[in-house]
Amino acid sequence: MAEEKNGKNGGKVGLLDRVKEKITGDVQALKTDIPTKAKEQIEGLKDPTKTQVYTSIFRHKHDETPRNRALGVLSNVFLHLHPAKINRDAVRYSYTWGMGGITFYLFIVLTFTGVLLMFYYHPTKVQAFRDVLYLEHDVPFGKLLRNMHRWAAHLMVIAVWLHMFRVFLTGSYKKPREFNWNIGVLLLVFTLLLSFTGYLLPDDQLGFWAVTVGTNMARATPLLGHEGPFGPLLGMTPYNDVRFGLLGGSIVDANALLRSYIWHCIGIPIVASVLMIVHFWRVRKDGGISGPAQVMLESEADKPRRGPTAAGA
Amino acid sequence: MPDKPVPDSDPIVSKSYAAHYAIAVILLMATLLWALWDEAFGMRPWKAYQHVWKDRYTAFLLSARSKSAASQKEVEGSSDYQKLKQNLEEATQQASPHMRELQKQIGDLNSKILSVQAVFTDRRAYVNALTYQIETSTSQSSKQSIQRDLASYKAQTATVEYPDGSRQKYNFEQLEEAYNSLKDQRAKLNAELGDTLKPVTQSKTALDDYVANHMIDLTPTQIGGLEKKVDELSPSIQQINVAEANIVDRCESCHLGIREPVKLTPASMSAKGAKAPDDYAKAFVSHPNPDLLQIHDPEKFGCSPCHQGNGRATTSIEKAHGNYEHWLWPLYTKQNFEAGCQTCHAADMMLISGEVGWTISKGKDLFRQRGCMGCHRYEGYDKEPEELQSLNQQIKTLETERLDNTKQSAYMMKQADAAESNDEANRLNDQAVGLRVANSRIDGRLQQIDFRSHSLMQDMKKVGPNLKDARLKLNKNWIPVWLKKPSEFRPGTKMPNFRLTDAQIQAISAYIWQSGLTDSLPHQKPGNAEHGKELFETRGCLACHSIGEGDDQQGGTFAANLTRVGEKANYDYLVRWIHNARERTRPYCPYEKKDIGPEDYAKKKLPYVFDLGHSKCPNDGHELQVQNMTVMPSLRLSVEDAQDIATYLLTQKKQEPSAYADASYMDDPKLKEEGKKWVRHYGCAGCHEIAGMEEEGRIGTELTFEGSKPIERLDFALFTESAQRGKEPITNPEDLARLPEGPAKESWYDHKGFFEHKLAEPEIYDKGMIKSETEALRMPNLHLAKDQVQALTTFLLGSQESSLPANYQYKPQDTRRDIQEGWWLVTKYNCVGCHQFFPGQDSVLIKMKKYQDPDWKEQLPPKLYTEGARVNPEWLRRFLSNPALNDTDTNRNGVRNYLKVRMPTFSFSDDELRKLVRFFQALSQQPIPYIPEQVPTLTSKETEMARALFSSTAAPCLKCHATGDVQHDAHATAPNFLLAKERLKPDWVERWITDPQAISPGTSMPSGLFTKINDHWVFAGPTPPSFQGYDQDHTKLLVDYIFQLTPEEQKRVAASMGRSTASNAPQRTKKSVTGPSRPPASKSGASAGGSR
Amino acid sequence: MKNSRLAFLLLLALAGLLLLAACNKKENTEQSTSPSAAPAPAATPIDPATVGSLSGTVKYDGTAPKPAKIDMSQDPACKGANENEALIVDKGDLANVFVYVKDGVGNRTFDVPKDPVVLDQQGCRYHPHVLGVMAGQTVQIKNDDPTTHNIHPTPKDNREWNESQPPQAAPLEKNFAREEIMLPVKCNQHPWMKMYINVVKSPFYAVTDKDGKYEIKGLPPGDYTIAFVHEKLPEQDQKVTIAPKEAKTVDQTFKAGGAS
Amino acid sequence: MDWRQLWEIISAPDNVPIVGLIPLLAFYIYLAWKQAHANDQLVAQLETDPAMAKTHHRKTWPFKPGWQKEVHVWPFLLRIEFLAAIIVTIILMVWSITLNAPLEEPANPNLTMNPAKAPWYFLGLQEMLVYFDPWIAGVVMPTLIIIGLMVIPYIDTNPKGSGYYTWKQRRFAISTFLFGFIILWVSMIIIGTFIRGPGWQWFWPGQTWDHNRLIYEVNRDLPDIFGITSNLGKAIFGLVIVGGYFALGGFLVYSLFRRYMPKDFSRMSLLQFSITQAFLLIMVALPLKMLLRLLWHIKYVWITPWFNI
Repeated sequence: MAEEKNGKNGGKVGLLDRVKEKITGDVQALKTDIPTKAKEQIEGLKDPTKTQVYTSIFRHKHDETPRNRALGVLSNVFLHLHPAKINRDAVRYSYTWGMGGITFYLFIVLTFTGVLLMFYYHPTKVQAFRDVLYLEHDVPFGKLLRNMHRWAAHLMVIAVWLHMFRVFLTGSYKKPREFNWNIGVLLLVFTLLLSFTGYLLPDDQLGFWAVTVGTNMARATPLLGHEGPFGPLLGMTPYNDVRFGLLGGSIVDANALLRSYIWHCIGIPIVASVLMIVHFWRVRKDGGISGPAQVMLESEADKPRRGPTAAGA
Repeated sequence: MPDKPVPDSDPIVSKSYAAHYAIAVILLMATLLWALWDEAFGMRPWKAYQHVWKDRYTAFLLSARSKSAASQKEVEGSSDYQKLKQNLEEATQQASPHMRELQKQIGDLNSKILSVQAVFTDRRAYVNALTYQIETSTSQSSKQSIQRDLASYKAQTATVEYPDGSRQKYNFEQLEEAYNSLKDQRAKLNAELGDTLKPVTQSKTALDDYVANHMIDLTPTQIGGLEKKVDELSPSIQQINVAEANIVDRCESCHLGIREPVKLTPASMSAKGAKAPDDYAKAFVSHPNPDLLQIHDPEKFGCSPCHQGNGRATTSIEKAHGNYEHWLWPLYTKQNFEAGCQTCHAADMMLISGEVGWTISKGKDLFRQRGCMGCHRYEGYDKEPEELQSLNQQIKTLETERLDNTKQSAYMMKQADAAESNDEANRLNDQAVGLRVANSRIDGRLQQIDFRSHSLMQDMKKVGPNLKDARLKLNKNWIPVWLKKPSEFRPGTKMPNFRLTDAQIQAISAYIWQSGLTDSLPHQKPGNAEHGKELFETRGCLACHSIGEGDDQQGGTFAANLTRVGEKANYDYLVRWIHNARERTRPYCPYEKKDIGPEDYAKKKLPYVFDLGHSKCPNDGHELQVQNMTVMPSLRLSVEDAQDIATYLLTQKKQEPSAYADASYMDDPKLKEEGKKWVRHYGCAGCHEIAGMEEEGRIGTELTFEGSKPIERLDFALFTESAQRGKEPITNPEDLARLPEGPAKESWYDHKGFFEHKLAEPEIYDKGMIKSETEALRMPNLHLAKDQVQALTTFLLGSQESSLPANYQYKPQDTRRDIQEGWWLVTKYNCVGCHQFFPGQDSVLIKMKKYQDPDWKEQLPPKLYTEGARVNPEWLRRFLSNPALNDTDTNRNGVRNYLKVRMPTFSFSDDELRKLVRFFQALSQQPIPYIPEQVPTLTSKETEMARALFSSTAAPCLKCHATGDVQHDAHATAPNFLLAKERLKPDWVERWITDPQAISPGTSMPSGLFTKINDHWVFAGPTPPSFQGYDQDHTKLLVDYIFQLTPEEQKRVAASMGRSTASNAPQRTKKSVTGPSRPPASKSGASAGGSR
Repeated sequence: MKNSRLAFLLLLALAGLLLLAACNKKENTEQSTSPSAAPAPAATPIDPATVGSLSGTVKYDGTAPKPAKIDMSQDPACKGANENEALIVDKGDLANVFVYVKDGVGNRTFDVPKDPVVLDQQGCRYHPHVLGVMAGQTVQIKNDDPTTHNIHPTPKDNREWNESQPPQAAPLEKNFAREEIMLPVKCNQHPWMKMYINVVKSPFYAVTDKDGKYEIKGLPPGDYTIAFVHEKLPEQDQKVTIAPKEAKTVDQTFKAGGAS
Repeated sequence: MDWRQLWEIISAPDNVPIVGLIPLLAFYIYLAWKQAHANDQLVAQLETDPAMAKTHHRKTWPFKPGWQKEVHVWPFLLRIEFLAAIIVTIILMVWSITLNAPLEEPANPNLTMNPAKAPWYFLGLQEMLVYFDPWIAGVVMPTLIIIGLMVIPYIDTNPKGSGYYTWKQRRFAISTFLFGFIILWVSMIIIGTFIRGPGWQWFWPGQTWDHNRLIYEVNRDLPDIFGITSNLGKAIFGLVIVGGYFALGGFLVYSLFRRYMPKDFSRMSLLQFSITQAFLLIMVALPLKMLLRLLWHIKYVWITPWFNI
């Protein structure tokens, strides 16, 4: 190798010199260019909101101009569930109780903790209980995770009820929100089902018997249950009735565990999410939240309602 | 609202939420921190334990180290150590010049190798690369050209510059050779170095070994190692994980000292200046029984299989110990921790370790001796009836098979006769013959089953006496009194209290009385009560029976207390019973389910004889039960002796038998039916033989897995709440005293609480309930003491369905199984009443007051520590089946006829004999079958020398050993040598005579007869000149002599020892009460020694 | 589970308390633990200037049966007269009674004498018949007979052993670690050969001679229980108080009939 | 009074939500009532003062003309939502740290829990099992509840009270809903949780849950009381009673509506009214059936070979 190099280099001295010259020029330029650029950079960083990165994320300023306040909501994928402006009294907690929002927030918490729990859980008869023990004893924050999931689920049920209670008391289901009320009723049912399907998953006595008691009622489904009215007449037995379909067997066993796991983690959440999207969308489309509206006098009851139905529309 | 003044600024727009947010965020942060803290510390209490452990253990080791250093200094001060040390120094000195030289050479070589290696590896890499190209090149021409390149490259020389500056040129082959030869040289030198250092390392090891062997505790170096380990301990969960058995135990996260090789007590682990050990100190102790850990390696067994608890949990003590509501396996309490043994050792009667004082063993024993299995099935207990049943089943199947075979073979032969070809006929005939042979095999099987049935019938025992004999043996009026409350009449009796009403008692007594046999017994002559008393106290009756009440009570608790036997027993029956308890009034045929009488025999014109040799039913040939189902053996007493003892026993009473109230209602036939109902209801047939109830099943629940029954299945009846809240339902002070930990103070809503209360007062769960007579709980009160309740509770707690894999269960198939089976027999027949099987285990006799006297101590039955190694198994079988070793002269001991205590005849079945012999052999690690060692025939000179030893004044063997000479044997205290040949194993005898105390501590045979000189056992006393130059073991010589001893030789030697017997025989005729009198002087024993 | 429930309740209560804005600080009521208990009082050294002594005579009340002669013809090597030594009474004086301080020395410990106590076998008898020795002290056992003996102690609380000692063999040296009174020693080959060793922890013991006399020296002042033990008779105890330098006489009488 | 038993029931981890639900409900009912009362007062005031009605902003909260009628969601609504999220998080975390989710023994099909209870939110239905056959309590009733809830917007023709709390303008609607939610749903849950002990027996709070308690109870069927024995007779009798209940009840509802809520009645179509009637009657039938059972131990009213009611 060394011999070769010598041989080649011999005739190329001129080229080398030319290269040398150019490099010297570049080095000179470097000395002046970089400090200038650095200065510019520092100047630019002084106002980070003007950087390209910043502006690409936040597409408007965050000063207190009405436009930007509105944009803050409208240009945010999460926040644009809300309108830009709402009825001034709708921010009052005493009216809304915030239960809808809390329910949604709990749903998010449950999704988050639930996904983490899924990392550690196998829906099999052998593993399930052990996994819960493992969660409790081994997984960092596992116990907290499980506790949060459990209690958030309970809280969510309560929050849903209170939400419905408030909606009824403020008459918010009335025209034009009839349909959204129905979506809400379905969401209530799915919330309960979510909670119920999760009950069995630790595979302990509590869940086992709660689910046994719960699904035993399905035996008595009219027409479709083997103990229900007309069920036997239709050929229903413990092995083909609706309960069998729910549990994947005639008793609460491995199949039931798997089924409730899948319903709990995939089936119901998807359906509920879809319904939730519809629910939120309809809230907007039906004119935002119903109130607090202006009180209506008896005399106005049978007349067409004066003015817009709600302040926000 | 409208009335309130309206503010000027819009409250919705102007209101600030800063404060709300501030508070909320602070709270949120606090919560997050709390969650973090909870995760890091709140749920990890073991961290604090590890922290404290580090401090305390380091302090402990520091003090241990100074102690250890002191004792090491002591060891180092010994002359042996100094000698070894000097050895080491010398060896080092000797080796060092050569060693240094070698080391230098190796160093030089190393650098040389390095310089060659640098060049060589570079060139080799290029060669390999070229070779690869040749191998993979596809065209022949390029192959050749590369080959040429390679050849020329190999031929090129390269310069190697050696470290000494010299240069050398090598081509590739030379280079390779140089490199290899240098390496060879280095290996050679290294080997040489090793050889040179050998003496040094050897003496170093010897020195280290010496220190290690002579320090009782750890050496400072070892302690230093521990210190380092503690120092390096970083907070982490200490976990044992056995995937195979799904064991995850983190107990050692807090119990850090469990496996430390030093003894840690709560006191030694307490903080400095602490008054009492705190929780930390209590948690840091080392395992109280490290030997157990040796055989149960925690890395395999973990902790929870024995102790239970929640091995995974680390969040709190309560959780980890499993002491919370929903954990099915809470930690066994201190009082019951041995329940854990049952997890794997359910099949063991005695825990193998050969240690005494195990609560669980006691529990098992109680379960058996108290007849619990009469009502409750328990896997492994009282299995004979079940086995018999399955044998009957087998017989049926085999008989059908045989019938089928006969038919089939007849059919085939018929076919063969009509076959078309000869081949076909032959084939069929062969098959037919095969079937006939199979039938003969079946016959063999059946025969074996018959033998087995015979054995099983013999082995089947009942805890209680045979009530078919009630009429023959009992004082009629006594029966109702006994049934009322058995412990009243006989404290400590096994017969429990069934809480019977008077009506029930009358009915039951009537049934028992009327269903009893009415055969007549031979009339017995009255005996001598005084002699009876002596026999009773010395023949060994007291190993099982006791006499006297309260503080006066002496003897064993295995069998009945006989203090008031005179009030209930019939003399004639008692004599028969003492003479041979197994003698039955009538044999029982399980097939016909009736007692066979003389009329049945007469029908077949057979003599009315039934015993183990005549056990076939005259009616149908089935196996008969010809013995009483009792474990009481025969002491081989003469009828006269039996009469004497019976006469004595009948004097044992507190009131006259006639003083009992008249109970003539027992003859009322109407009561009989009522009585039958109650006898059946209470399951009396579980423990007694009762006419008409031979086939009754058990009335109680199976207890094999009682400990793992869900708590909800244990019926606390009205006391669930009381149990949960720690209220004590038992009020009867007698029963209250049975609770091991006294009246409940805290919740007893657990298995332990349930069992303890049930055992202390079985009817407790009926309390407050309104139940009819037949519904009430039937379990009788067993009058257990505190420790007995505790032992049984431990046993029941451990009776769990194990989740461990099968290979964790202790179910050995080798000699260890023989040991297991043996213990079942040993406890069945109470061998431990007289014998000791391992040091520390006290027999009943050894603890009796009488045997504390040094003279009576010699009268104790032999210890069986090494019985299997001592005796020939074939001889042992013969001895066990006939301890008299004689068919006619049976009123004596076969081996030690100088003992007053009699080795009884248990009439073991063949099966049990087999098990016992195997047991003893296995216990001493002896192979089976035994092949006797060939004892060499001695030359006449050797015989002469051996005789000299045998009769030496320094070892006067025949002074103590029996010779068969009646007068000499009067004060013999050891067996006759003539038995040795048949009975003993020579190797054992040799070990025995060198140090008998090591084999049977406390034996009369002294140690120190031989000393070891130059690896040979040499007689310790003066030896005749003929021994000069004899360099064999003197012991061996003596043993060979003993094994060739003839009666004539023995007589000769005895005579030569100057103790011609008659003239010098001790003239002791005075009757002794304190000292044991010696056979054969039957009634007037000579007093031993000078004591009186 | 219960703990967490309790924690939850406590938390609720705590929240309530905070709401009430009660700011009374909780006093730490727990006292710091007092320094550890005083160490066990050290044994008071014995002041040789104040020690007293104890002596006396032990009597036997009643007529003792004449000691039975022992027939030693079983072993021709056993020469000389021998009689049963179980109860030796000479004019009412009882020999072979072991006298020792059973109680009262407190927790004092004493050095074990370096000199061995000698037990001699001569004429197929043990000399002495009753021996006192301190725990750990060497007992030197000699055999002066032309026959083999074996020495077989049958203790309750010490280790049992049994060693043969041929004629002219070197003396055996043994010791006993634990206190034990009237530890029987016998020879299996000569059943009449019996003696008793008494192992005690203090040096305050004596054996009565054939005149029934004993003396215990060097006793520091104090209250003591003195025990008189005879191999056949029930033990008798006496309480005495020794003043400084006092030479106290304590006599004791065994009643006949107590013999077994 | 068995305080320990009471404490055990109240502190069971899964019962804590119900314990929390009671004060929460009370608080929110109070909150709603307060606003309804204020609104009702405002309405009353405005009804009497038409002039004021024309100018008034018609809310109970203060308002000045210069104030914005609408406010920006950001930040005025979102700040409250975020705050709520933080507070919920805090509550949830504290709850989760201090109270562990229950985990009992591994499932054991051979060991029945006594009492075996459904999750707390279904206890109302489980309680109904006492009074009705499973097919009604477990299947028909939940279905009816869902359908009933869903038809509410379509049968409530009262245009008033939309978007604000009121009582006087919606007396019937609110009292019916409260009856359904509080009496028939929540209190049944509370009974199911706190009152029903082993064997699903009635234990008053503070009574010890005795597993051995036995209660003698003979339940009769209504036809039996009237001495009807034949199956056909029973079926016809039950049909008559049930039909009669619905016929008479329907008429009663009609007359009450006509008398007390003529305006609402006039606004309703026939379908709307008959659905209202039906659900109202079914709802009232529940406590009636419970009373029949609790007071007169009547098990079934209508017995047919296929089903019993």
